[in-house]
Amino acid sequence: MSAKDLGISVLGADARVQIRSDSDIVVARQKGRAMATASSFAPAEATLIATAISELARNIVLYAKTGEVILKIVDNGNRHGIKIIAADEGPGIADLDRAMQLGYSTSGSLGLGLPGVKRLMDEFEIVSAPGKGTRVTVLKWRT
Amino acid sequence: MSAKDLGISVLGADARVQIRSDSDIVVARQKGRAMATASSFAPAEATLIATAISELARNIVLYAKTGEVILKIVDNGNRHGIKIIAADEGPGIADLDRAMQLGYSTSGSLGLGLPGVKRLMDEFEIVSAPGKGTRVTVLKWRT
Amino acid sequence: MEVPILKQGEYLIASIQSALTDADLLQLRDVLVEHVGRYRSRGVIVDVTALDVMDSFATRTLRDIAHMIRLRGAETVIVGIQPEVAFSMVQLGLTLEEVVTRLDFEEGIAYLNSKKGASTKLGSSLPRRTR
Amino acid sequence: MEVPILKQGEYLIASIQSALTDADLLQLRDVLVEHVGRYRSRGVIVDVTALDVMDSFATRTLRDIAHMIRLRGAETVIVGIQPEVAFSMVQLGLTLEEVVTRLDFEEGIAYLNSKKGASTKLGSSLPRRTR
Ligand SMILES: Nc1ncnc2c1ncn2[C@@H]1O[C@H](COP(=O)(O)OP(=O)(O)O)[C@@H](O)[C@H]1O
Ligand SMILES: Nc1ncnc2c1ncn2[C@@H]1O[C@H](COP(=O)(O)OP(=O)(O)O)[C@@H](O)[C@H]1O
Repeated sequence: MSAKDLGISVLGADARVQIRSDSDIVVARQKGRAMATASSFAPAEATLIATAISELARNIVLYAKTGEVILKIVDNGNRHGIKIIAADEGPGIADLDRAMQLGYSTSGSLGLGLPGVKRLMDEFEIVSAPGKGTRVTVLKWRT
Repeated sequence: MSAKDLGISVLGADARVQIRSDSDIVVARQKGRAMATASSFAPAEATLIATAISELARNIVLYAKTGEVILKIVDNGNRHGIKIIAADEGPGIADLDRAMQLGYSTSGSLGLGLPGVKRLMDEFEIVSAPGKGTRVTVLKWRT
Repeated sequence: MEVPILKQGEYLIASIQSALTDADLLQLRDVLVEHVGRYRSRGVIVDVTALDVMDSFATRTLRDIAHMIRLRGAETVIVGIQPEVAFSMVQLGLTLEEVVTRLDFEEGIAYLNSKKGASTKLGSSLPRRTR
Repeated sequence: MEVPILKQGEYLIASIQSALTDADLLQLRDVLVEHVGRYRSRGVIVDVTALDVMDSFATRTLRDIAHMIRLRGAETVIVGIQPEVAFSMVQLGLTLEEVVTRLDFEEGIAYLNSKKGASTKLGSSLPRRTR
């Protein structure tokens, strides 16, 4: 589903952050916070957004090594939102249901990342196939 | 997947430790620490390796009575690692997902062994079938 | 981004000054655990006021720090978790169970002081920077 | 590998000298619990500085020792957990909750002394080996 199908238009330029190492995680989440703050998101919302970006970008570093985070300010006619796309061409996820389970982790970490990000955001979509990479798209509306 | 498939070559001789009793657990973990130290692993990493060997070897004694621990120093072209194989021909594990769960134990012990070893190591593989025994293969890269 | 660690009497104070990478957090863990032994510290305060997010990695590392320091015989208090940060932690499902948290630096010091006998009070000397 | 246990005043001191098998650890547990009764000890220090690993079995046994000794009316302090060992314990998910830990032998003695009235100080006599 593209932004156009939803009647959402993109405001301003996208930000793209290449993710290659743990310092790029910080760059991506700080960029997301700055964009959210510039679009008048409340501080608590901006922190939620930065935290979600941090989780998604870390999954790229951990599981796919490299990828990118794309950030867009969007508008659906009556409100603003921020859209975050975390995309990689890594190994992909074979069992998506399981990956979304609380506490499930293939790396021995907490396994709270994906279900937690879903809880933090208003919309959540994940597309992944083994060998084809992973693309997580999330959206948070400004309240 | 064999070491060859991964482009990993084995350096030097393997060490094999037969596991028959609790004193063999100590022999195996001390051998592992010595090999790690000789390959310039940091003390903290050598301790992680010895601890993982201790957990895997104890599972052999507890659940399969006898088996062996094989230790190899490996190289993937740009770094060294240590590979640990704990193999037995004991009763095997019927439900592997469950055995990997934190706190699951059929012997009333802590049930932290397998998930903990997975967290300690960089790569973890377990192959097991009821009546056919269990083989756990783990790898730790030198940082 | 190195985290400055100050020695103040029997305590160590790590005051995070900015966003930290995962590697920075692991380094903070290792240095604190080593310093607790070297300086025979009784308590450690980690001030996270300036930390931008507490995601799952940061939360896990802070919990590991507290547990490792406890195994070395000292207490850890995490201070300065901001309201927005607490909110996002709760939303993510992250808790810092078994880890002592206090509002701010003063409350953290008060907690550590309350854990030891009334006899040995925090000295009035200035904190010394250890790294 | 038998662990020597020294009697020092009201305390017992078990100083692990090397790697221990599971059977050695269980024997240490049984002997300590028995000695606490025989010598009417008030406190026990288990020094694990020389222990090579603290895996799930060792951690559980040390926790059991502390709990059993507590039921016999005495206190246990585990001292000497090294930074690498603390790290591997935390990575494995092992904590020694409800067990008192201190940096080293001196801190362990200080803890035990602090738990009893100021009246009964550690004697100046040399420790006696009990086994
Ligand atoms: N970008 C990705 N590429 C491949 N696998 C992933 C990716 N993101 C997540 N996963 C898989 O989904 C699992 C759950 O992820 P998550 O909930 O973030 O927990 P954690 O990262 O703590 O394991 C991971 O353990 C991993 O197997
Ligand atoms: N080598 C083995 N052979 C058969 N069963 C095993 C083996 N290793 C582990 N298991 C099974 O997996 C369970 C979980 O193992 P682990 O996580 O090490 O915990 P614990 O050993 O404390 O029970 C064990 O309780 C046992 O049922």
